Amino acid sequence: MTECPVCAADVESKDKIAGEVFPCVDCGTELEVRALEPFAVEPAPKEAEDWGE
Amino acid sequence: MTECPVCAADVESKDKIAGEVFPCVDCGTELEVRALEPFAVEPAPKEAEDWGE
Amino acid sequence: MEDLVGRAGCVLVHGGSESVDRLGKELGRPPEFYTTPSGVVSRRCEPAHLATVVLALAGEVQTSLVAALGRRGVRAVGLSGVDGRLVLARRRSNVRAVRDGRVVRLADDLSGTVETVDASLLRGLLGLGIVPVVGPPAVTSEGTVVNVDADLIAARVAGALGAETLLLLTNVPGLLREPSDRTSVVPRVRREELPGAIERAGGRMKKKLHAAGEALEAGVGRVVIAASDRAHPIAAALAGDGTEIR
Amino acid sequence: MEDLVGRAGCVLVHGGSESVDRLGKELGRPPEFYTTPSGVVSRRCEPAHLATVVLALAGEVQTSLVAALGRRGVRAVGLSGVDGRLVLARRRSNVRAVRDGRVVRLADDLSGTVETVDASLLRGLLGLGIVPVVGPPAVTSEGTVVNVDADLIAARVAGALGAETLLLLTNVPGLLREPSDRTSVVPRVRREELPGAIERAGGRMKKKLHAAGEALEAGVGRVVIAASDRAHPIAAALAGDGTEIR
Repeated sequence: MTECPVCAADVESKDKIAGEVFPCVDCGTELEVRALEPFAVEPAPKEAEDWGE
Repeated sequence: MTECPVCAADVESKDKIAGEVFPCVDCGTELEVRALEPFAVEPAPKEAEDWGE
Repeated sequence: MEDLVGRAGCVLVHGGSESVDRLGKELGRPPEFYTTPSGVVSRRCEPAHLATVVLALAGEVQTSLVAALGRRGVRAVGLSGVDGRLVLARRRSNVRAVRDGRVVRLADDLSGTVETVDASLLRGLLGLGIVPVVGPPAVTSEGTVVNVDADLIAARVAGALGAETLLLLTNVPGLLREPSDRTSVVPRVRREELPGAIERAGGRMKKKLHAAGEALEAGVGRVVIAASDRAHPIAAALAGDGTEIR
Repeated sequence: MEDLVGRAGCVLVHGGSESVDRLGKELGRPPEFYTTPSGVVSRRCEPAHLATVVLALAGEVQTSLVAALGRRGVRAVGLSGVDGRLVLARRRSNVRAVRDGRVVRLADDLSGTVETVDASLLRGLLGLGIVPVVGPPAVTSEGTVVNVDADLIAARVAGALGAETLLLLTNVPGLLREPSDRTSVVPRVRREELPGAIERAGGRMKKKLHAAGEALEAGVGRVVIAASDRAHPIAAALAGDGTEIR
């Protein structure tokens, strides 16, 4: 468990995978799993999705 | 068996190895084994031996 | 290759994913692919893959192209986008893939998009009578080496030099109305029809059309997508034997 | 690397046998060595090894050197001897080895000796404010790519440009009177003493002294053999902190 860096809501680590991008259940900010042990999240970059190479 | 390309003397293939450089027993020209099957020789290049890389 | 002999003011831009993939397998790190959330399938460009790209393109492909041109009397010099900071790119920081049904960000991805091409180095070499042979990778303003699409390099090189024509030579004779029918070449695509054509196209052709658009936007006179596997591919393409976009 | 910042009129010549050997092992083709009839131990340069040299030097080493220089604000361009036919070499056709007690000729060997360096390309790049980063391989007049000794490329590049000084930076502080004693640096070798020094030296140092002789013969003012593994290797070597040969 950790906190959303934007609205401080609880963020569940259960069955998250490394690098996963998901919305905060409270404020909807897109968060990214930066580490699993210890569980840490950060706001995901906002840029539009790019072409594949 | 083949012939020396310079003096036509017989050149024995027995226990020669591919690429081997050796003198013709008759005229002394440096010969090189270009193939074993069939056995073929040619005069070896004359340049001085070079530095290794 | 013979087609380049005697042609002044040419720049050759190359890719080489076959060489990259073959070398990757030889090194025991075959290419990995991922699917973006919007369904585009792309080659993963983690650090090990970028190293393979550098070896294969800046090393093998470029040296053999330059040597082959040299044997035909064409004085060529190989450049990657890193050389003289020829191709400045922005590293993609938001590359996402679908993994086990989840969306993940590929934080170690080292692919980029072309931002600018520095024409001064190319003009300098062209002024010496040299044919620049340019290929990926490129470099970011901070100096990070990143992989970029060769067709996009070609588009930006052509734009930076104010080229009259950009030829995108490939293994199909042009944009095909019916992808399985090599005789169904669309002879002409007007600039305003390009977005629709990009929409309908798939795979490599989608990227070539995308690059063609970027080239026109950068001021290139026309783009021709034509076949590379024939006797005089350059002469034929210049004569419009393919899909001309302007 | 910092030492190059702000220095005009520099050409950087590199080898990279560690990278070549490492990549060779990764590709499952580790380097093979042979002994010439006169006892010199050398690296075999059959076609597969040459391919490894091209990948490692023209690909990996050169791209990382150019990128590292770029991060320090030094605009560099990587060139192999094939680029613009910068380094013309003669392929060695008489490379001999001792095998099972016999002398054999290595007919598939692709090593060569440097014949000429084309200074015009280097001057053109220097004129654009660019630092050329040059490395093996080289090319024969027929267009065959061959491997050549990097120190000899350096000697000939310095000669072709009429350089005042050639620095041969290496992992020892200079020619050592006692090879095991790093403090026994011979400060000065006069040109006429060089043949004797070459005779007494072994391994890489023999080749560096040989290259120094070629450089002086090509008109270079002085050669300094000095240590590379220190803070400001170029400044120190220019100040003569090593073995100066003139």
